[in-house]
Amino acid sequence: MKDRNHLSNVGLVHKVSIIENGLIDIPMLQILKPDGSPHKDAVVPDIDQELALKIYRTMRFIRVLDERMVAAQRQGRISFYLASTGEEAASVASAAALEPQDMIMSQYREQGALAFRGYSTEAFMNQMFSNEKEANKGRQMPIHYGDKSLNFMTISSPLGTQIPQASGYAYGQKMAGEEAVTICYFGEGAASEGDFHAGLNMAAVLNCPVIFFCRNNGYAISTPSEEQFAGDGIASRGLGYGVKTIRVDGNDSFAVYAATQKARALALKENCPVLIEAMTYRLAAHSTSDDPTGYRSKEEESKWQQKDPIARLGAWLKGKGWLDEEQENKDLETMRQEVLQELKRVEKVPVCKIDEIIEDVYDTPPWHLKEQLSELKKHMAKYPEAYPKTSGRL
Amino acid sequence: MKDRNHLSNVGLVHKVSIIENGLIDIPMLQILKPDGSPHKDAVVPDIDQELALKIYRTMRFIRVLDERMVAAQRQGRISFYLASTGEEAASVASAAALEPQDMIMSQYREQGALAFRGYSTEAFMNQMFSNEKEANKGRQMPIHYGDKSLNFMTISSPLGTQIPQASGYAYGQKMAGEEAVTICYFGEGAASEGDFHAGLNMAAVLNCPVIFFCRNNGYAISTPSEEQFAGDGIASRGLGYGVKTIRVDGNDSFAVYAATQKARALALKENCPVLIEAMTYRLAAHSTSDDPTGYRSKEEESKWQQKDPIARLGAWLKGKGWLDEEQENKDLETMRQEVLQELKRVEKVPVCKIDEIIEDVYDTPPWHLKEQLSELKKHMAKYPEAYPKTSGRL
Amino acid sequence: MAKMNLLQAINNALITAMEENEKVMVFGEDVGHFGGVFRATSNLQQQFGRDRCFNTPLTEQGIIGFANGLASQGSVPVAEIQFGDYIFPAFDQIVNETAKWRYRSGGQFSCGTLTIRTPYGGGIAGGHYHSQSPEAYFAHTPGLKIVMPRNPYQAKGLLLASIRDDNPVLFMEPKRLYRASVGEVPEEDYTLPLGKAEITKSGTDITLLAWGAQMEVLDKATEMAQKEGIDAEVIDLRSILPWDVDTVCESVVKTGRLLISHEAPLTGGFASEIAATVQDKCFLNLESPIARVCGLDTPYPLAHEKEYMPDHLKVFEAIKRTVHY
Amino acid sequence: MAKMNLLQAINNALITAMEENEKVMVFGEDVGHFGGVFRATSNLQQQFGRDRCFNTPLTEQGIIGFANGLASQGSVPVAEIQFGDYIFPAFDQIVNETAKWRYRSGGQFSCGTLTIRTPYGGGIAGGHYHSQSPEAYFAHTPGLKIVMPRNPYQAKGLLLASIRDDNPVLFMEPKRLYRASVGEVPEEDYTLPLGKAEITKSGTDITLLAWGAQMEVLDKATEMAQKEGIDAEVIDLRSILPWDVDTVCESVVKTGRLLISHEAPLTGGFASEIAATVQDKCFLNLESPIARVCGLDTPYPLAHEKEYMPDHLKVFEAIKRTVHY
Ligand SMILES: Cc1ncc(C[n+]2csc(CCOP(=O)(O)OP(=O)(O)O)c2C)c(N)n1
Ligand SMILES: Cc1ncc(C[n+]2csc(CCOP(=O)(O)OP(=O)(O)O)c2C)c(N)n1
Ligand SMILES: [Mg+2]
Ligand SMILES: [Mg+2]
Repeated sequence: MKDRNHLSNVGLVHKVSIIENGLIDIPMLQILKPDGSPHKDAVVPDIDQELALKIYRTMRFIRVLDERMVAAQRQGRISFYLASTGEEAASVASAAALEPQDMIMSQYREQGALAFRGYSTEAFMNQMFSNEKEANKGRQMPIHYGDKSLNFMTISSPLGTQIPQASGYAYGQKMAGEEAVTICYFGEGAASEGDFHAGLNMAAVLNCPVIFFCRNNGYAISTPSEEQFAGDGIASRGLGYGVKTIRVDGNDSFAVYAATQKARALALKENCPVLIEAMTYRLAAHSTSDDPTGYRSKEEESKWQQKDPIARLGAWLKGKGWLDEEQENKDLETMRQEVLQELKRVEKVPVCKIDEIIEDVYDTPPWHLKEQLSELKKHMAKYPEAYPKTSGRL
Repeated sequence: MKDRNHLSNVGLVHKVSIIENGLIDIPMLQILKPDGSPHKDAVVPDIDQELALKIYRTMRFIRVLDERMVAAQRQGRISFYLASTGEEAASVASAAALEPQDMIMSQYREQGALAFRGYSTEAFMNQMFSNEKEANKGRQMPIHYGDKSLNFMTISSPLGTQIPQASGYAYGQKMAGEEAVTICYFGEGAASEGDFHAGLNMAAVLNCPVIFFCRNNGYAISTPSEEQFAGDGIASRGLGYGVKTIRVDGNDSFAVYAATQKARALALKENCPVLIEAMTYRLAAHSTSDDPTGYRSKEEESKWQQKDPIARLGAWLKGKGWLDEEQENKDLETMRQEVLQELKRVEKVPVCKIDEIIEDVYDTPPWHLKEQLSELKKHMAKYPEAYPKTSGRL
Repeated sequence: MAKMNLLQAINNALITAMEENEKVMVFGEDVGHFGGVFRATSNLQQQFGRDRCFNTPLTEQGIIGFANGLASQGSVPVAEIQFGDYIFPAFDQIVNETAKWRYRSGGQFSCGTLTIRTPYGGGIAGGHYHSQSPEAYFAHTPGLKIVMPRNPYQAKGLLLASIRDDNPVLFMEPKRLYRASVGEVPEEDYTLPLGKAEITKSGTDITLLAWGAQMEVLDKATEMAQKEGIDAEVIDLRSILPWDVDTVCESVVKTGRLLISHEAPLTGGFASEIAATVQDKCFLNLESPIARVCGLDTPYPLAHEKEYMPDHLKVFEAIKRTVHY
Repeated sequence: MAKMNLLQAINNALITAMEENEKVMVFGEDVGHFGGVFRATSNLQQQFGRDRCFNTPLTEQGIIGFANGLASQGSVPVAEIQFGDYIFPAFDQIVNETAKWRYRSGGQFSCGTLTIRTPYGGGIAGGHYHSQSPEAYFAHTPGLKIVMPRNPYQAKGLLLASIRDDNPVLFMEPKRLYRASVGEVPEEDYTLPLGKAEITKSGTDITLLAWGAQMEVLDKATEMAQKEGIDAEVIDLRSILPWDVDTVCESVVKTGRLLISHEAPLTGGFASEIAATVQDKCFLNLESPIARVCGLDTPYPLAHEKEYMPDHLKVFEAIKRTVHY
């Protein structure tokens, strides 16, 4: 047993001295200015044309998808949607800095990360329509993506729960000797949950190679961040956990990329968690169930429209001569068409057969679930018109 | 609707910059050196002889009580006890800086605060023996004190739960216009619970006049603090919440007193929470169910024995000429006698009548509880010897 | 009297309570300026100020912890949990703290003034986490009261009674009916009794028992059964804890048959407690087994929501099985 | 075979599992170097290293959140919650996450490898917060298995089966018996089936059903009843979820009578589910109401612990009432 002295490194004062806000300054990493030109002393990350364009196009795709799905919800074709407009760089550019074997555990506004990994338009549509082709069998609401083949953990609604889970997942990766980390996305609102505290503290103490990526977009539904916390954002909490922390401009793809790349390297090399706070703004409504005019002004929104992450990277790409504007506009049209076509095609795909209702509760359905299913099927056979989605395939 | 810009105060960097441990230094307030002499540049708080002696004597009383009750548990006279040896200054001197109208919500190792408030030896014994004279009617284990007349909230075992509760209590005091604060005690172990995070964050956002007083005594049962957190103690978390924070030497009564006095003034004046981290050491076993030789060395313990808070204040008092050693030794003997006599007397007091078993579940017992009680009493009347503590008084 | 939907009735009850007693405070996620994601707290902040109606940070354990402390101090908190599915992070604060506060302190302190409001239930395409009916999870907890209204009139009267009752009350609102259920509600103050069931239709052949949104389903099934000559007695339990055993048993003694229906999964649902109690108290009166028509023992499945729900057809079939046993 | 107490049997099962599979990891508050406050994990850190047996920070929601993630990654976590009374901060992680993980992902991911161990129950002068029996709180949750052993032999066999089962298992240990219950336990590897009850004594007059520490109480009452000429059949349910309806109903068909006993409060306890199911399935066989002998509907009271408990005398009286109905 080694002797401990938990005071050994503490300095002394002899008058009451108060530690408070403003004592430290947590600056924000910005590489590209809002106009797309790099800061003079900035180090632009080593990104080749292919990757830069993949980031850019994924962001554009997501914006197209978001617009289209919000419209589809208004038309009553899907029940719910949640857009990430204005925050595309945070999820796309961070995912770009990862390797495919890294696990992604996300909140729900990180469709960009998923698209970057290769989730197809068809897969998006299958999920949105909860149909039988969806990998999660349509059991959750739209936007609760999940794809094992892409190392993207199925999303669950209760906020913050994925944070300690990510610590555990990363611990398992480390124990298995994998060259992989876990990235965990969450909002600044979710960071108020007790699970946030548990997850960061455990990751620090148990040396888990996990990247905690907070999208601080200023709002949790209607609640502005100043009614969410009184400290200096989420980054200022990192110190309290002894977790290395980086704050970035979440609307700057290069800052996000550079920070995530650095975080991944640190996490792997030192077996430690890293916290990234990406400062951004939720330009979209919280979801299709929300109307932000009840809690914020158009002026505020328009200020942030000027910091658009897609335009910023686009300007840089143009400056670099990597972007053919005409071609891009054609591509955009193609994307729109593709989304629309897939939507139309997929909305006809049926939901799973009713037999699936008792699958995956356990590894195999126990007797009581089989009994419940067989009673249900008998009942449905009696009233087929009442259960039109499934009664034709009993 | 006022426009918000949650980035307005953030500075920029253009290279990845990492915020990490060591970036800030949270020093510890110490007024008296371990030998009892004040530091040269220290401001000794304005404490008169009466108050200084009251702090001293309360600490001595608690040590006597702790020793006696641990022995009583070994003899099988009580089922459980939990001593605060070595940590007396943290609870006694902090309570001394409060006003009687301030609410105390404690963890379980703050018998010093309770004694300072005037909880009698008899009351301690009633609680320990769970008898009918105890204010809480003997429903919880020994050491779960509570006394409304002393503004000392009844303790509950689940750790950390009192932290957000204290925020709420303080909010209520503020709304009622009371010149009062709430103090909330907890250990560095309990500070890992999600409730800690919730409580501090809510107090900061909702402007609650509450003092969060953490006794960092190095252990949570067998778990040393380096397996509890990786940051710089609990104080370093204050910044993350935007909560004013003071770290003190928990074995220095004057430092604890001065910090708490300052915290109370701030909390009242600015309607804000204040976090105090008192650095101390649990010289006692965790409880009578614990044996620390399984997880720490005698050497480590003896180092801390030399920092004894009672001896430190005693030395200062002697230096000041306020302490008559002979008299004190007599007083100590009197205390011992009193504790022993009360113990002997109180262990004969019966537990509550069985009718109390259904009281206080609701404001008045509903029909089903009355039914359950009447069946129970019939049963007990049939087997009186099986329920010896209550069957004689049906 | 005014026509109100269920949300308006709740909003009206909150205004009534806040006007009457300045110690009443309403808080939770998004309940402040915005008036809650369902708008149940609309205009309260505007009318009563930010101190008495406010947003909290996003932490259910914190909301209830804070509310417990506030209640024990003597204020009258009405805390909102945005969805019943998100009440579980507060489970410890409710089950170990709220419920045991008075008992553990020998009656010195209590959380009696606390009311927790939360929307529950399915039928809104909400899937796993916007559809649960968690009442049974709490009904195993002495010290709590649990109340679930079926329509706007009941909602106002029961909510006002809950806020004024000196015991902590979990008030669960059928969100499917928030806008769908509209009815006449007195604008003046009134309360309805806690712990009392209500016979909404008398009958002789079978007793049908449910609460909250499920009452609509019973009504439909009752009509279908009536057409087949089965005359059901229908009871709204209203209070799940403590529950009104007398009214239920009196009815069963009369009809000889009992069917209970809830959306929550069958196993361990509150129907089990009722069935266990009634088979004991009415053993000699029962002419057929007590039937339970409930959700399946699975998480709440979005794509198969219709099939999952204990709808009027399932209830109707079970009525026939029970009557023709 | 070796004589072991219940703690030793559990320790032995953990060693067996950790030796067999290096993915098995054991963690929780104080379980590392110290071996747990009850010493169930003694020497595991010494034998298997700090990476596979470790202390966690003091956060139950964190422990289970971490364990969920670890399980979904493919490791085999055995997480300890120090007392059953302190499992509630993890309620959300267990009920909303662990239990629904497989279903919500269409079987792509799961927490099947997770086992949660926790001591439960009273009779140790523990009062409110070291005595609870929270099994019913979890039994309303599809996706979980719940297992409760009655003695060392059962504990080892059931714990090994739980760790290897590809479903999350809540394994609740009767702490009153940790040292008190001693018996022969094979040193080699063996498992006992999950989901299967065990008839520990056959009889003809009444079926007595319990689990965990309450089996001792049934045994005592059975002996008393025997002296009065009542021949009881005694069943240890062992698995609370999913539970073995067939074994219980077959017995009730034979005896015509059922008594269920648990320490947890009566209302909403798991006996209610069993009674509700059995009255349905065995309606025509029951000769008297199903009896429940349970804790009172109060928090667990220290000073009146003896009076509160469903002891052998209460069970004995209820047996007589049921048989002579
Ligand atoms: C435990 C829990 N409580 C409440 C909710 C309801 N809810 C869904 S999203 C949301 C706001 C989240 O805000 P934030 O974390 O900042 O993410 P953002 O929406 O801004 O991306 C709330 C309160 C939930 N899903 N889970
Ligand atoms: C929610 C909860 N989890 C676990 C426990 C068991 N337990 C009691 S005391 C303790 C250690 C507390 O350590 P700390 O907060 O540092 O206080 P100290 O004992 O050092 O004063 C633990 C784990 C509990 N009481 N409540
Ligand atoms: Mg946000
Ligand atoms: Mg400690």
